[in-house]
Formats: sequence, structure tokens, C-alpha cells
Amino acid sequence: MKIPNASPLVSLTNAGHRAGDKWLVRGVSFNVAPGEIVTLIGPNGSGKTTTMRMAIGLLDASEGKADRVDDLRVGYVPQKIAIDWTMPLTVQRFMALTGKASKEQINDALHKTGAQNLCDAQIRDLSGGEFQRVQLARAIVRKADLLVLDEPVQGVDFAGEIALYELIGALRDDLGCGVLLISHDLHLVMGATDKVICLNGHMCCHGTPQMVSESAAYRDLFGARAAGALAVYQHEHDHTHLPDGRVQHADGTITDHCHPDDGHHHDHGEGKHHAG
Amino acid sequence: MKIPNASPLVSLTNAGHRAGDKWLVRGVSFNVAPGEIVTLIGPNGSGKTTTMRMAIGLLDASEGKADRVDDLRVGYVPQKIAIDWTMPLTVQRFMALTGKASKEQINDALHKTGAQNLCDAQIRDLSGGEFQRVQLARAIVRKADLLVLDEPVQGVDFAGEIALYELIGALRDDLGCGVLLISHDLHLVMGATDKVICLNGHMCCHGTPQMVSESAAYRDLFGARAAGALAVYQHEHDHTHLPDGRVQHADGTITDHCHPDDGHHHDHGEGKHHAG
Amino acid sequence: APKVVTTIRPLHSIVANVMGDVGSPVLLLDGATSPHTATFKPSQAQFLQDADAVFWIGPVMETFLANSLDTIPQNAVVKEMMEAKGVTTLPLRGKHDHDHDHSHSKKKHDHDHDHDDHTKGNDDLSEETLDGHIWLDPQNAAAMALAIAETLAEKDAANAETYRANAKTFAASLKPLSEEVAALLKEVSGQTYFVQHDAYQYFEKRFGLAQPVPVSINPQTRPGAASVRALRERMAQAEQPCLLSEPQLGSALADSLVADSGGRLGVVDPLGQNHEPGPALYAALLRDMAASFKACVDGS
Amino acid sequence: MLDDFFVRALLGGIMVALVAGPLGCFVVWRRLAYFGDTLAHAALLGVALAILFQVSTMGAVFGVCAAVALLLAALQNRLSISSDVLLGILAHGALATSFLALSLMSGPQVDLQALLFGDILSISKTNLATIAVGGAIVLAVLARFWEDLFAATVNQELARAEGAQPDRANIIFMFLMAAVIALSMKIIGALLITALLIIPAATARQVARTPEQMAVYASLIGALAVLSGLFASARYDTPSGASIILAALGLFVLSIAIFGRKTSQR
Amino acid sequence: MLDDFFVRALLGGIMVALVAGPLGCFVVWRRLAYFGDTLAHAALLGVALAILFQVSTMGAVFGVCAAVALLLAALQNRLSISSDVLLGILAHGALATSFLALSLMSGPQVDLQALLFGDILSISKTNLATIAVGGAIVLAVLARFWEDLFAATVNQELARAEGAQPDRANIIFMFLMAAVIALSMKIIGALLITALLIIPAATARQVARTPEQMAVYASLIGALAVLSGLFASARYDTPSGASIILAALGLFVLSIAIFGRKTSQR
Ligand SMILES: Nc1ncnc2c1ncn2[C@@H]1O[C@H](COP(=O)(O)OP(=O)(O)OP(=O)(O)O)[C@@H](O)[C@H]1O
Ligand SMILES: Nc1ncnc2c1ncn2[C@@H]1O[C@H](COP(=O)(O)OP(=O)(O)OP(=O)(O)O)[C@@H](O)[C@H]1O
Ligand SMILES: [Mg+2]
Ligand SMILES: [Mg+2]
Ligand SMILES: [Zn+2]
Repeated sequence: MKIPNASPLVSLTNAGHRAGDKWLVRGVSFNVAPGEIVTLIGPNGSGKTTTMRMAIGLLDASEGKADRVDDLRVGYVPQKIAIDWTMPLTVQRFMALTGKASKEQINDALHKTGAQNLCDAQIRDLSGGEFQRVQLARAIVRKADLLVLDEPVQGVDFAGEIALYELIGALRDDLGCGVLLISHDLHLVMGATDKVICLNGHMCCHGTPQMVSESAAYRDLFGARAAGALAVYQHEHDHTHLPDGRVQHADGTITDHCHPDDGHHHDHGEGKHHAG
Repeated sequence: MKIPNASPLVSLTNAGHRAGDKWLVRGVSFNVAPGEIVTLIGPNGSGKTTTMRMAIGLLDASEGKADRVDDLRVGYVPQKIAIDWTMPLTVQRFMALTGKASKEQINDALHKTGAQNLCDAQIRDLSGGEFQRVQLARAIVRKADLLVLDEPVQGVDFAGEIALYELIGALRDDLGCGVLLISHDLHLVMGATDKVICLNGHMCCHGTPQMVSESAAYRDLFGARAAGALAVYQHEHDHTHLPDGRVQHADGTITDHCHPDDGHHHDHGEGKHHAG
Repeated sequence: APKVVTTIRPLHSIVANVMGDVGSPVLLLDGATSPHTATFKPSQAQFLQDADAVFWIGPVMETFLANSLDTIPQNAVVKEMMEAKGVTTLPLRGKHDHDHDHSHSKKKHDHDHDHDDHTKGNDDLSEETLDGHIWLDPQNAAAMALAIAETLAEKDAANAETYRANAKTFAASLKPLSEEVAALLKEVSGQTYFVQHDAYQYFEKRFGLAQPVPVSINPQTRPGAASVRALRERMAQAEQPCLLSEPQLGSALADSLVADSGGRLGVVDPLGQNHEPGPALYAALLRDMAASFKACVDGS
Repeated sequence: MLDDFFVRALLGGIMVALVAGPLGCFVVWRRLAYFGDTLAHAALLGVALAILFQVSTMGAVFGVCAAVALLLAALQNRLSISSDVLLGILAHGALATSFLALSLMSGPQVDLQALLFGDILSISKTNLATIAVGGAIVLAVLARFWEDLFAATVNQELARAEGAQPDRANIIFMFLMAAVIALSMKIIGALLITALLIIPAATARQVARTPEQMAVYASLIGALAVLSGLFASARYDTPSGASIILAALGLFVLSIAIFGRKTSQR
Repeated sequence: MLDDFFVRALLGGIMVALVAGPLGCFVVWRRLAYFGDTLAHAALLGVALAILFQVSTMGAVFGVCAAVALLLAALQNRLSISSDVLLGILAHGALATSFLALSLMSGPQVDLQALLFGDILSISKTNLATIAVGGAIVLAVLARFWEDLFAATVNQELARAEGAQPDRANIIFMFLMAAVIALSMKIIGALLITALLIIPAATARQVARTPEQMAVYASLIGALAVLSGLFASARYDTPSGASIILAALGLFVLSIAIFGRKTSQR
């Protein structure tokens, strides 16, 4: 079923899901178009995962509609996944779970997510962060039209977090796939997203990161600290505070405090993708 | 078995664990004393979880020693936990899983971790972050001598993350329990920790956060950005960058840039616990 | 009239003959469920509980009942036929030359060693190594009838003489029956035949038949490959070998043996499944068996 | 009153159901539905060995059942195979071994069916006393270790880290199961006891929100199944064991018709 | 050559083992070890119904087996109870119903044993042809849906999200199982086919690192068990079915002695 008008890959229209007589989430409407990164944010239990599962058809919409284009190729990284420990399952085999993939493609994808050494490891032996990287690689190797990522970097280490978010942006650019993302790392994702949907049992606010982070609803939900997330993302990239109080800038220079002119620039802008 | 000298609750002495013929981690030595927060950091797959499981006796030390005091009361939040979805198990019942707890104590603990509304929910219905909060509450309600927390705030939302780390610090202060913590949120934990153990298959470096974050090993592992983690933690608490580039300070004033004198102070210091 | 309960059809028939017009005994094990799998219906338990006399063959035959007979009857005299005066019992034939049957009574015998009330430790192993198909010998049937009459006479003194007289009449009627059957089987005596389970030694000895070759030694298990090879060779040597089995679901082994050797599969019915229960059943059963034997062994 | 077989059957059945309720919950949670069948097969091996070595049947059966339970406890979570497969292997192994043993001896026959089908209508007063005493002991031990056992069932690792001694609890549970099944096998048959373990527990699962609720409901539902099954059996003169199982099944179907949510694994 | 029963037994047994290998892997992964027993019990119900309604036994048995398989597929993951419990309930339900049906009629005796114990030494040429054709079809269908089925086994949700149609795969698998067991039940007995499904797969699990390896190893190990079991049976004149099961068990014990790691659930 092709949806006209810029052909969104998935589109929710006033969708809601009820379990028993409790509404987990209601009134959600948004599209994900090819080449677009849409991020769902919201506090714990606000219905992000529920919304995402409706979007890809794992849950029925109890009201409203959830449409997908025909033969949509999805690459999915769920929030929780239990794999029976009695399964003999190497990382390599897991990578080709729902579709064929050549050894090369597999290695390449693992490399991208920093899991290149794990090709022959058994899934059940992986550490938390390793498994998360493997899952992301698996979603990538499918050459999906739509990447559906539910907190894809949970448990990933300090350096990996940023690298993986950047990878997601790069994938969107390279493959032109749509990305539906859930994340709590506001300071990392706000800047790298095309559209933000802010949930709290219903759709609180939505729009560009810029718009959302200025909205009152957003501040009510996440507090004043979050308001700076869009900025912090870029801010952190160009200077770091050393433990002794001095500041090291992106260009390597070190100053006592962060003055606007001594080597670092707070280019808070359109929230465009930050490549480095 | 009481260990003399300030009676550490657990102590590893040159401990290592081998699976098959592969060493997962080797040569780890540290103590956790009552009232002390010890944080294990390291990249994915560096052996943090393995070390922690050795420390509390879930894995045998293949070499070296892992000692615990007699009748040590442990409160444990594992990194991964699979609970069979066929179990009828409410949050309230889960809270008393390994020890009795009054309804009041349970409510109190749930309140502390922001899960107060979930008392009657079924465990299998919880969202990722909700379950994490419940698990932390369960560890707390045990009034343990030692809290053993493996990435306790994974999946917890933006505001909850900080609040929960602060809760852990407060618990230590109130109950005088020891805390053994694993975390990738360097910018949040480095400041609130007494001792940091930096792992990478072996013990890279260890000491106070101050010492560790200045060490070369630490920078090699986590990169220059991480070096500022200790500072960022406190930095973020006293001013936020607004999306338009202006800066909001802890006292509410807003300035165009972050100057050292206009209302905010970078008191990068001993890495002492930050209460607010 | 006393309430009399019996177990299997042939025994029921004998008791019915003994009681004659005084009353009719209850037949406990009927229906298509085998006594292994059958658990009691309340009506059956009620019969047992109210019974004045219970006649059964013995634990080797109605294994399933052994326990119930200890617990349910309130004031019945429980009489085990295998221990009755005048009944000759034969030991089960040993490995390779005997086999106690299974098929008909997949249900009735089966000596489970669990009815502890009957098995005092293992000292009654000897009892359990006896073959339970005692009624297939008409002389045993006569002895059983007399024993039953004595038991009933004790319970119900008023009809004592009727019972004794009936028993004598029945015993007497068995003589001509025996002769008739013997005459029928004379032609086939000495001929080789095969049986699925070695259940007919009382019949065979009484009427001078040859000892059969059993297909399986132990109905619980299956014969080994070496035994099967030997058996197949013997059947191949025989011209149109006869394999006797009992009315029940086909056994794969029996079917394949018959098919491969070009022999005949005969059906004998030692429990009288195909007859109406009643006084006439016993004689009909013996005649029927003889006819089946003859038809299978000599092809007529 | 106890002179009537029906009264004894009612009493015995209800007592067994009460004990089977909580125990059955663990069977259901731990995926040990195969346990009863396996022990019945093991019991056959016990009988065969008893005959072969001329020892007491009773003792040999208990011995083999306990050995199988211990073996299961020792191998669980070790071999990369799940409990039901392990139970299947043990069941087939025991059965095949006993066939082999039986084929080596002539003489008395032993029958698996005899172990599967006891008869609830034949319960004696002694049996009643055995059930009462045995059941009380089993329930007492279960209550004593309930917390540890439940913690171990929810999550072994959590239980171990926090001092609930899952291994001990596990072994105790296996012994309780072996005792109950071996005992009941003689009295009401392995088939009925297995059914009374799993069907009421599965029914209770549809309505219960906590484990303790489920245990109590399972007991009550089991007792109700015994009651209605036996009365139906008396009314329509149907085999009692089968009637009780069908009554339990009826309650199960009822429960899923009323409460069965379309829950899918998250 | 096929005129010799032993050759036929060898051929038939090995073919069954080859088919059972890959199928058995799924049985082990999906915790369906109880499946064979359940279908054997369901088959008894089929026989009872066939007698009661005077229809073909073969058809009734297949019908009941397929119905049970479908019921299982429909109820799995829906009722907050695990597959083994569901199988247990279905098995007991089928058995109790067939007892009830049998108690209502008189006439020839029907016996569960006949369904449990087929005889591998009685395989006819027609049987051989049936096994060959049936086995080839089963393997072909399995190969065709292998990927989907495996994805559904690892994780239903992932499979569904990424278009692997786990429900269809599930139903196909259930039908394959019902077909294989119902077919083998007549020829080699439910007991032997169940053993050939789970024991070689569990053995292969100890050595295999990938699912495909495990499937191939399971086939080979099963064939080896048939071979050595049958030769032992010829040599020592032991019951063939039991000998094969014990040979499989021996290989299993060997595998855990050599490869059995002390893996504990992480
Ligand atoms: N079957 C159910 N019955 C009742 N409540 C449910 C059920 N399933 C989920 N919930 C509740 O619905 C809410 C939404 O869950 P969801 O998983 O969508 O949250 P989320 O936004 O993804 O949270 P998180 O950030 O913690 O992952 C939660 O409060 C959860 O407890
Ligand atoms: N049984 C095993 N056999 C082989 N390797 C193993 C086994 N168990 C764990 N490993 C490996 O040991 C390493 C350490 O694992 P561990 O879980 O301790 O890492 P971690 O530091 O906690 O990582 P993370 O931050 O991702 O949680 C990982 O690389 C993992 O793949
Ligand atoms: Mg979520
Ligand atoms: Mg870890
Ligand atoms: Zn027999």
C-alpha cells in the first residue's frame, strides 16, 4: 500500500494501543519518510516502545491507523530481547537471521559498530554492550528501508555511544533509509535528528529539535537541564573540561575557563547533523 | 571470615576468571569497604561484569582470591536479567523476592526510585526503564550491606539518570553500605565515586577519580573527551546551554556566554559527592 | 440370592452355571478398555463393595484388581481360583520356550509387583511365575465350578444343594465337550504352529497339541533381532505356517511375519470377547477356540 | 463413613489435589510437566531392578525415582539443553534400560501401565493415612523453603547473589516431587497425579496475579476437579480417573474462555 | 537384499534418523520434548473415535494428531503457560477422553502400548517406500522454511518485525511434526521416534556451534545410534527399539563426558 505525498515508509494516524482497559498510549500521528531520522523521546513508561511496536505492526493499533508501505524492509533493534541460552548461535549466524548476508557484508557491518572481533563468538557469551553492537550491526546488514532502533546504544561504552549515533546518521546519508529511533540521550540525539516526537502517554509536542526543545511541554517533561541538550551535544564536541578546572578545546589548546573567543565556538544552530 | 584492616566487605586479590582457555579478566585487586562507592569502568567487553560476578561469588575466581565477609547481605541489580513471562509476579511481590519487606518499606523504596505507581503492575508489563527502577528499589529495600549495581540506570530516562545516581550516593551516606557500581556514564559517576577501577581485560589503573582521570591509561582508553567527565558532571549542574546559544545558570540568570563570573562557578575539586 | 462378582467372561460363565436360577453373577471387567488402562467406574466399585462373594483368577491375571480386592469389599469372601482345590496350575514357560500371553489380556494379567498387599516382598514370586489361563483346561473349569459351589454354599446355606448340584451338572457337561474338542483337534495334533503370545498351554496340553513357537518372549519388550531371524527361518521352512493371535489391534511384527512367510494369521479368543456373557459362553468359547486352531493350523 | 469407597476416594483425591496445587505451580513455572511421566518410567526401571536383584520393590522404586530427580537437578542448566529435553532423555533411558533388564529375565512380567493407572476408587484407609501424613510433611517442607524456592525459580543468579541458596532449594524440590509422585503412583496412578499437578496450576495461572495466589487457587481448583469429577463419575458411571482429568480440563477451558487474555510474549 | 528384514530395519531406521535429526533440533530448541508422547496419546483417541464412529483408523489418527498440533500452535504464547505444560494438558485431555470413549463401548480391546511400541524389525518394503517418500517431502519442506522457522525460534518478535512470518513457519512445523510422528508411530512406535528426535539433537548440541551444524550432526548421530543399536540387538539378541535408544543414550553420555562444559546460564 503506497501512501502518496512524499511516500512515508510508515505513518501513524491518531494511533493508540490499549492493554486490557488501560491505554498505554493514544493519539500518536507521525510519518517516517526515507532519509529521515525521527526520534521518539519521553520519560520511562511514556509509551515510546509501544508506539514503535505499533508502527512496525508488532502491536495492533486499538484506535487510529498504522500504515506501512508494501514489502517494507525493516531492520529492528528491540529494547529487550531474550535469546534462549540453549541455542547454538554464533554472532555470524545471528547476523543472517532474517535474511541472507555474505561473509563480507557481515564483517563490514560488525566493523562499523566496533564488534569486528566478535564474529565467531557465541551470542550467549557476549557482554551487554557487545550484544548491543552486534544487534545494531545486524539491523544494518539487512540493508533495510527503515531502521527501527529502540535505545540502540544502551550499555554501550562512553566512546561507543557517540560513535554509534554518528554511524546512524551516516547510514541515513549513505543508504537513504528512514530511521525511527528511541533514545534517552537527549544531548546526543537532539542535534542529529530531523524530527522529534515527544511522548508522555500521548503526543506532547513534535517538530524539529529546535522547535521541540523550545516548547513548554518539553521543558515540563525533562526539566531545565534538558533544554540545553541540543546545545550540549555540540558544545561537548568542541571543548572538554579537565578535572582541574581548565578547559581543553577541540583544537587542542587549553585555557583556564571557557571564554567565547579562546579557540571554541558554540555554534548552536539548526540542529543539523554533526559529522565529527 | 572477617578481613582485618578496616574490614572490607569484599576483596579481590589478583583475581582472574577463565572461560574455556580464554581469560576474560585477570589480575584484579580491590576492596569495597562499608560506606565506600567503588566504580568499575572500562570499554565494552573489558570484564567489568565478570569481575563483579567474581566479587559476589557468582563466578569462581580461576586464579587469585575473592573473599567476602560472613553473612554479607547483598542487594544485586544485574546487567541482564530474564524473568520468565509465564510467572505471575507483581512488582510488590518481586520486591520481597529474597527477603521479607513490609508494604511500607516497599512503597518507600519504590518512591525513592520514582516507581511509586508501579506497585501492583505485573513485572512482565513494565517498560525497560520502569523495570530498571524497580530493580534498583528491590536492591535498596533489602537494607543490604553491599549494593552491587551493574549499569543500574540503563534505559532510565534523562532526568531519572541523575536522580538515581544521587540516590545511590545518598543511600551510602544514610545506610553506610558499600557500593560496587558499573557505569558508562563517566560524566555522572566520576564525581560521585570514592574509588575508580579502570578495567580492560586487566586492571588498567585505579585510585580516586581525580587520579584516574589524570592517568595516561584512562585517556588512552576513553579518549580526550572522557578526561573532562569529572568536570562535566558538576559543570552541567550549574549551567545549561540554551538552544539559542545563551546560557542559563543555576541561579536562574541567563547570559550570552559562560563567563566565569556571571553567576556560575566551576568548582572542579576533590570529586566529592555533589548533593544537588 | 447372594451378590456374586466375577472378573473375566469365562469365569463369569462358570459361576453363572453354578448359580443357575438362584441368581446371576456380575461381570466386572467388560468393555473395550483393557484392565491395564481401565480404572473403575463407580458402579463396578459399588458391586465389589456390596458383594457377598468375589471370584477371580489371581494376581497374575487380574493384576489391576489385586489392590481393589483388598480395599473395597466389605464382607465378601474373595476366592482366588488359582488356589482353588483341584485346579492344576502350570508354570510359565521359560525364556525361549514359553511366553505368557499378553494380547488378550493385555489387560488382565500383568503382574505388577506393586499390589503390596498381595506381594509380601518377593516371596510370592513363585506364584507370579504361574500361567494364569487356567480355564482353558476343562478339568480346571470343573474343579473351579466345584470350588465355587462350596464357597457359595457356605455363604448361602439355603441354596447350598442347588449350587452343588449345578456344579456337578456343569462338570459333567464338560466331559462330552472335551471329547468333542479333542476329536476336532486330533488331526492337527503334533503340527507346528506359532503364537503371538504363549497363552494356551492348558488348552494345548489337555488336547495334545504341539508346543507352539512363541513370537515374543515378553510382551513388555520386543524380541531381539537374533530371535526374529531364527523365527523367520523357522516360519520360512514351514509350509503355510499358522500364527495365532488374539482379537486386538494388529501387531506389526505378526503382520509382517505372516506376510513374508505366506502363512495364515489365525485369531483365537481365549477370553470370549466375541461371545455374549452367560452360562453358555464357556462351551462356546472352547468350541470356538478349537475351530480357530484347526482352521489356522491345517488350513481348513 | 470411611467404609464407603466413594468417601475414601473423595477424601484421598481432595488431599492429593491440595498437595499437588502448590507443587504443581513450580512444575508449571519450571517447565517440568514431563516430570510425572519420567518418574513413572523410572519406576518401571525400579521394579525391573528389584526383580533382577531380588530386593524390595518399594525401596527400588523410591531409589530410582530419587536418583532420576538428583540427576536432573545436577544436569539442569549445565548441558545447553532445557529441562524438558533432559526429562525426555531420562524417561527414554529409564524405559529402554528396564526393557533390556526385563528381556534378560524370564518369569514375572512387569507392566508400565500398572504404574500409570492406579485407581482412586480403591484407596484404602491405610492409603488415606499415608496421603494425609505424607501430604502434610510435603506441604510443611514446601512452606519452609517456599521463599528460597520461588526466588530460585524467578532467577537463579539473583537468588544466589542474595543468599537464597537456589541449589539447595532445587534439590529439596526435586525430592518432594519424587516423593509425591512415587507415593501417588501406587495409589492413584502416575497419570492422575501428573494431571492434578499441571492442569489446576495452569488454570490458576489464568486468574492469579501473585505466585501465592496461584498456589492457593491451584489447590482449590484441583479439589473442585476431584469433587466434580468423582460426582460426575458416580452420576454417569464413567471411569473415575478419566472423569477427574476431564473435569480439571473443563475448568481449564472455562478459565481461558473467561480470563484468557491475548497476551503475547514481550 | 531388501528381502532381509534386518536390512530393511537398518535402512528404515537410518532414514527415520536422518529426518528426525533436523526436526529434532527444533523440538529441542522449542522445548517440545513432550510432543511425541502427546501425539501418541492423541492417536489413542483417534483409534477410539475410529471404532466409535466406524471410520478409518488411519484417517482418524491423522486427524486427531493434526488437530492437536494446530491447537498447540494456536494456544502457544497466549495463555501465560509454557509449551511443555500445554502439551501435558493436551496429552492428558486426549488420554482421558479416549478412556471415556472406550469405556462406552465393548468389543475388541484397544491398547496404548500398540501405539508406543511399533517394531522396527517388521518394516515392510511398502513401509520403506513410505518412509523414503514421506521423509523426502518433510526434509524438502523443512529446508524451504528453515530460515523462517529458525528466525521464529530464536525470537518471534524479531522474526515478525523483519518479515519472516513466524506464525506460518510455526504451523508448518507443527504439521511436519504431526506427520512424522503419526507415520512413524505405526512403523517404529512413538517411543522410538521420540527418542530419535530428542536424544541425537541433545547430543549434537554438545558439539555444534551453529544451528545448521547441529542439524547435520543430529542426523548423523541418530543414524549411528540406529546402526550400532541394531547390530547390538543382533549380536546380543536384545530388543531392537530399546537397543537403539540405549545406543543413542550412550552417544549422549559420551558427548557430555568429552565436551560437556560447565556452562551456567548467564
Ligand atoms: N500489557 C500491559 N498492561 C498494562 N500496562 C502495560 C502493558 N504493557 C505495557 N504497559 C505499560 O505501558 C507503559 C508504556 O510502556 P512502554 O514500554 O511503551 O514505555 P517506554 O516509553 O518505552 O518506556 P522506557 O523508556 O522505560 O522504555 C508502561 O508504563 C508499561 O508499564
Ligand atoms: N563463556 C565465555 N566464553 C568466552 N568469552 C566470554 C564468555 N563470557 C564472556 N565472554 C567475553 O568476556 C568479555 C568480558 O565480558 P563482561 O560481560 O565481563 O564485559 P563487560 O565489561 O561487562 O562489558 P559491557 O560493558 O559490555 O557490559 C566479553 O568480551 C565477552 O564476550
Ligand atoms: Mg521502551
Ligand atoms: Mg557488563
Ligand atoms: Zn502380559
